[in-house]
Amino acid sequence: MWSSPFISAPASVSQIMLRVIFAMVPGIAMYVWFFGPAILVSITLASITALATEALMLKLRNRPLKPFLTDNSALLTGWLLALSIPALAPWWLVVVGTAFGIAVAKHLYGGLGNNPFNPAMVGYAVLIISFPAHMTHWLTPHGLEGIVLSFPDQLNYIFHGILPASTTLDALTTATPLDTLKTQLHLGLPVNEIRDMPIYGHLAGKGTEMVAIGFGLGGLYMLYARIISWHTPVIYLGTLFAIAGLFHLVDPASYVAPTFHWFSGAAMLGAFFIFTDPVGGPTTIKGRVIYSAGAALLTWLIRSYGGFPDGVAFAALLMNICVPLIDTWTQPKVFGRKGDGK
Amino acid sequence: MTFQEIKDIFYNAVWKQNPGIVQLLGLCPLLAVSSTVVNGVSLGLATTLVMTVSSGTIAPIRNYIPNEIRIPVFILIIAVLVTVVQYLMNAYMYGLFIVLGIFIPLIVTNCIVLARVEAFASRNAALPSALDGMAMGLGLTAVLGVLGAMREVIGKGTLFSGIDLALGDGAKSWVLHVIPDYHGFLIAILPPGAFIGLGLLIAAHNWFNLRAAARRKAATTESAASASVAA
Amino acid sequence: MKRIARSTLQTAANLIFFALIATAVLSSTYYLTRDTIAQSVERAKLKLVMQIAPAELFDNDIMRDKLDIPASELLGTTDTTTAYRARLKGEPSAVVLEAIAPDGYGGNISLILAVRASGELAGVRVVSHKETPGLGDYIELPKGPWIKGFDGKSRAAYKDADWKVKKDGGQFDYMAGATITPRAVVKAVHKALIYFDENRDRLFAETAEEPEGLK
Amino acid sequence: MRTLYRFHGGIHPEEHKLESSEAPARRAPLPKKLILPLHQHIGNGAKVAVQVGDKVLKGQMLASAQGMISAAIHAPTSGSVTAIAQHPVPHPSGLDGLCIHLESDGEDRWIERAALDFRAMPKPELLDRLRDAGIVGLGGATFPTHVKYGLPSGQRIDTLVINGAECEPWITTDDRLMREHADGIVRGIEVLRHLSGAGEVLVGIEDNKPQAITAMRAACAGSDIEVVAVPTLYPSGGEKQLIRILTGKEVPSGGRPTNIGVACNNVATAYAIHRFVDHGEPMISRLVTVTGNVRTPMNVEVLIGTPLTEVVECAEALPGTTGYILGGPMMGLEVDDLHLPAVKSTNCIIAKSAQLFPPPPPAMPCIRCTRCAQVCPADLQPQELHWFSKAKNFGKTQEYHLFDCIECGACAYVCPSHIPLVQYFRFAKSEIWQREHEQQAAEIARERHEFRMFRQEREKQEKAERLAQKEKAAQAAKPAVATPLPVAAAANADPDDTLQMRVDADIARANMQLRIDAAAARAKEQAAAAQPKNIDALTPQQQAEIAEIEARRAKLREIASDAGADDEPPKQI
Amino acid sequence: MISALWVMIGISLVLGAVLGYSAIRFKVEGNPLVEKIDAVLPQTQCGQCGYPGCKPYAEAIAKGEADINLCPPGGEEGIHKLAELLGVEFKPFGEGKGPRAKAVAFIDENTCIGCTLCLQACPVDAIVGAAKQMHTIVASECTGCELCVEPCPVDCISMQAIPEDISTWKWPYPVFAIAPVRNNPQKAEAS
Repeated sequence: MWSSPFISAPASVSQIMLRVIFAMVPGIAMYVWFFGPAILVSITLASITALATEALMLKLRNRPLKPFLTDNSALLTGWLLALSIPALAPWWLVVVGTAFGIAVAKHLYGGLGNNPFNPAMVGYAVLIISFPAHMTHWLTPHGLEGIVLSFPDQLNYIFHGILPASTTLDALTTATPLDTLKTQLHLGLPVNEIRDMPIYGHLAGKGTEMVAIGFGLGGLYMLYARIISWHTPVIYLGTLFAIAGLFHLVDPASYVAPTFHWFSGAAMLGAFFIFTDPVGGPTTIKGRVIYSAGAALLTWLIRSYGGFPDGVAFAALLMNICVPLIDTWTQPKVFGRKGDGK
Repeated sequence: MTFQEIKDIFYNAVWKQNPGIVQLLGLCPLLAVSSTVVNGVSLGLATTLVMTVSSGTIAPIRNYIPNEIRIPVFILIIAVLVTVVQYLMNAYMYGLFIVLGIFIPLIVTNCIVLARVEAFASRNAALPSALDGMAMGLGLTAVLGVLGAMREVIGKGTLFSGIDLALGDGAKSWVLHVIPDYHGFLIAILPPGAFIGLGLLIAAHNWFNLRAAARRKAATTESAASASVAA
Repeated sequence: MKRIARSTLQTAANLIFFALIATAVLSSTYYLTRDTIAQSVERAKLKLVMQIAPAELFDNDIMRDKLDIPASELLGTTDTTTAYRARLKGEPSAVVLEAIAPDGYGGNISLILAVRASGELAGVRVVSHKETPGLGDYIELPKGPWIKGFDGKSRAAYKDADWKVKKDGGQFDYMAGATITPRAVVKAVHKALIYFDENRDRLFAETAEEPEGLK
Repeated sequence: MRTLYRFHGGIHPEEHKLESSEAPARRAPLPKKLILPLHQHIGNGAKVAVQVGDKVLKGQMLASAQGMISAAIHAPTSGSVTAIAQHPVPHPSGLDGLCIHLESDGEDRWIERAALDFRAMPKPELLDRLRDAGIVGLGGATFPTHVKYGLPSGQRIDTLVINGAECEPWITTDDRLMREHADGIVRGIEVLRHLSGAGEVLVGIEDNKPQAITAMRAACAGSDIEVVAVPTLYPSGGEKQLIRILTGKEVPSGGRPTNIGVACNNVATAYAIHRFVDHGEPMISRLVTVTGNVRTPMNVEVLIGTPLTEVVECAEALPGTTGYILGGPMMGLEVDDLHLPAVKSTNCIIAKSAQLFPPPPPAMPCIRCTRCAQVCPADLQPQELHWFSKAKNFGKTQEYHLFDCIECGACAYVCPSHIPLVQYFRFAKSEIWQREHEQQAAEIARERHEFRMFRQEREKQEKAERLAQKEKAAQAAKPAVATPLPVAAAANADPDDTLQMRVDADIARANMQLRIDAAAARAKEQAAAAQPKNIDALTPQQQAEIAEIEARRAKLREIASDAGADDEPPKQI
Repeated sequence: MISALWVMIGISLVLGAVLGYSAIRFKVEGNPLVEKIDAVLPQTQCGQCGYPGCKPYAEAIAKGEADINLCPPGGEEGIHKLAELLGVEFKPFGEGKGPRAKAVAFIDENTCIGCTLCLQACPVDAIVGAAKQMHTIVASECTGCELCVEPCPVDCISMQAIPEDISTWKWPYPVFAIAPVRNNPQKAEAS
């Protein structure tokens, strides 16, 4: 006995997730172009770990493997996490972060659809809290002073922690543009002088700005394919621009331009891929507006005043907590009822 | 008191109504000081001492305390005991006193102490009350110890670190390095690790209970089945 | 009405009775443990001092031979602090100073350092800090041996320009990814040594009656 | 051009209308046997007005309307009543309902028919005539038409909306009807306009039916009836949605269109009214679309009560048919076998096949994507309703306005996790209804119990007084007590009181008597137990006996409830 | 020491006075909780809980004397509601104490001797009849409490399950297509 309707639109969870993964490709391509192929190793590692952890947890929780392993949600988590951490991270860092995200943040809360927090962001938060030192080893973009490792050398470092004798980790890696900005501001340098440093490009960091643009392009594809609604990215980027712009206008020496905020760190990735995650996000349109605006405010606050260089992951987690409340507060008017729901 | 009564009190306190993972009373110290076994167990023992003495003190005088000022008097007695413990630790376990810091005076507001006084000691005789207080305290200590061990091993790869603070410098060599050359998994030591660890302990407790219930059920149906076969 | 008044007074009297007993118990414990507590506090402090000023450096009662030091820009302090003087056979051998590095990643880093009479560092320890756990906290002793790198260093051995982390062209090590914290500590220690040089004589002055004289 | 309004959401499922909409409607062959469920409409079931064995003529009333919201049932052809018995009816439960079984005599002989001069008639009488003609809404809900227009004083209707949207995929009955009988529909609309007194009449037709729009416009030429093409968007044919599209007004939650001065009827209902008013024919047939996995999809005019097997035969189901959907694929119900009669709400039969209706993929957990909320025409949050229904948190489902759900299925249609959302909502709704019913029953039980306690207290006092009196007049009261009175007589007085009084007085002696009786009864029972008990095959005598007992019991019940009504505290049911 | 003493005495005086005053002044008579509990109970008045009716059971629960899992007609849902109302944890029915299918009492009129014992047992006056007259049950008022079954000396009262018909039919709970691989791991383990 099955209830109507007997037809359904040709959409599935698995296909939606796959399209989101597909939308990450331009950003990853930029990443490889500017920073070398190490990121592909992380993504592969994260994918394998994600699927293995998912399978293990499903087994432990007595759930069928096939429908959940093919829903691509674990894969998406793995990719997001790999993109959030330094490409030259040791293998165990990727594995620990992904496994924690899937096992604890996803399955201990009930698996697909029930996790209040974005598993990838939880994985990221755990890593940056537990292994902050490893999380600062960001690759220097090509074309900048410093040495570029060959792919086998990169593999050797990722899996064995061994660097060629001629180089040190310090020569290979650098602080992110956001981190550099923060430390230099801390030392009392004005923004315009900091921006003249070699790691910065036209919009934000050299290389990283192009990666952000790549993610933005992927986001536009998702908007076009109606996988995400426009509210989240537009409100998020808009609010970030407004707050950063306001402070930049008032005190341009201490506050960096809003475009810098857009194209550095995980802002673009967040706007299109993290804050649009339906599972941890609000369900109402009004709720999404509040959620995105709040996330933007938190991102800016953490970047400007917080203890960590980037604030996207923490903004996502903090806003995730507020979702039930936001949803309760923003229930829309129902057909045939007055605004107050009576 | 019969042996069975004593057994019931302990079973109730340590497993069935464990203050740490069933009643979830005393979360504040549970989450804050369980970063190592030594910290956890020390605070647990301090709490046990307070609970044993407060329950044991209040039970014999319960009939003389007017109902209106029951709670203030209970709190007064508990506060006095805690302050005494605080003085003693300050004097004889200074290192530990510094580490545990604010959490020793906070035993006063630990719900489990007042809860047992109110729920058990104000209705029972002195001996069972003291036993109940002690058992409850030990139940909490056990959870603090297990949680501390989990967090310490995962977070630092050691066990019993800081034991010299409680037992003097001679005990320094007792620290176990469970995982040598450990990177450290900092989140286990930090507050989030306490929440995750506690959650896992509660889950394990529930899982044991469910499995025991299922076993019991299976056993009864099986015995019934075998009985019918025999018949 | 009368009933209410009676109940009010009676309850108050009851509570006072219990309060009296409680106060009695508390005060007796207090008096019993007072001395032991004072001893424990002192012993703990001595233990800390002895970490950086080893026992062979002094034979005086170092905890009694103290000197109040007013707030100083070079030490980074904003309040009066205490310096302890170590003497060997009556001769000044070292002084224990408190210093604050104000520009750590997470704010102030409190340091305690012992300077030998020769101007050489006997040792430096971090007393408290709010650096990122796992990243900047290797300045703390059990987390890393970095702080021991100051042992034996002096302004005589390193020029002022060498008192920097290697990344900035100085002589001091640091961990990749966390330069702010060591940078702050090195700077603070360097300034404390300058302070020591400027105030050397007054620090070792026999009497401690005139701390105002130290500027 | 009229300004059209939008309702929130909506979907564009594949239409599949062309299969059946192009061929003219045919008449199904006269069936041998017809099954007429008494409950074919919203409200109370009809009350049987014939007896088994009666010969009836086509159009003769078989069952009359019962209560306010109800409608009559008529014989769709001439023949004889062979049984009044349970028979499977089209209902999601698959359970039986009471039906009149009619055997056709093949003559199809009408009763006398006459056209009505509806304008000359007082309105209440016209409404009664509609009720007795069994006219109910044919749009799907089968709401008795006369009820819509029996307005409480103070309410008036400004706009009459005629629903020709027919938004569900596959179904084309209204399309065919409008193309073939536009004039008749317009005649029916005139009757409805007369009944409603509306100044404005709007016919809403989805723009995927251009021929129907043309036909209706032609038929309306010269009148001020406006035929409006509305954008094709499921569920624009929902009453509330169509009213919103055409007038911009929202029917208040829990209310009816008349609350905002609008009345709404389906084109097929208008046509049925025309058949009745102009030809004297009650509602005995309707158009049914037979489509899906069949050789010749088409529309068939079917007598009510025709077994669905015979309806499908007209179009010939093809091999590979795995089942049938009654109604549209969005809101219809699935049946495995077709031994069900066509009823007034049967608008479509779709033969399912694995190609046309692939089985739903396994349901995955909700990922909160809110595609459902985006398409919900009632502005609900189906995902919230789903979680609460799933958790059986029914209070919360009501807080989130579960009962504003029209079960259109748009949410489940778009769900990427393929969650049977509508079934969750239907489950929650029926659970809530049952709970409300139980709550009311508990309330009544409490009142009855409290009254009983009060009564016992009162009797205790009265008994004490009476005992005192009895002391004085020692033997006088005894015979009166000793003679048991029939229940009816007792009930005329304060029944509970006298009853109890007697009971108390009788107790001692009754107890004595009891033992004797009990022994006798047990003996009897033992004897009965010795014989094989057989309740499946009863002799006619036994059956008659049972019927007799039942009748007696019914009478008793009537008496009891009448009597009970006097001394019970007022209550609401 | 002296100042500590004065502080303690002062605090005790004030607090004691306030408490002593409030104890008399704000005393609450009656117990509104009983009404709330009673509203949750199904009002079958069946006494299966061991108390003579729903109200007494409600009072016992309010006093903390009775458990919340003693009311079979209320079902598990009833326990959940009580648990929520009282802020305690859900407690399942004891072994074999669960709710039975909904039923109404039915009197076999051939056997009934009109003793009226069932009339007195019925807590909601749902049985009509008089002495020596056949009794019958008003099915719509019967709460299915079974209290009339026991007193009948000739065992003529039976409980008849209420059959499902179209008006009482409920939509089933959708069966989640993704079911656990094993329905009952424990059972599988045990066998």
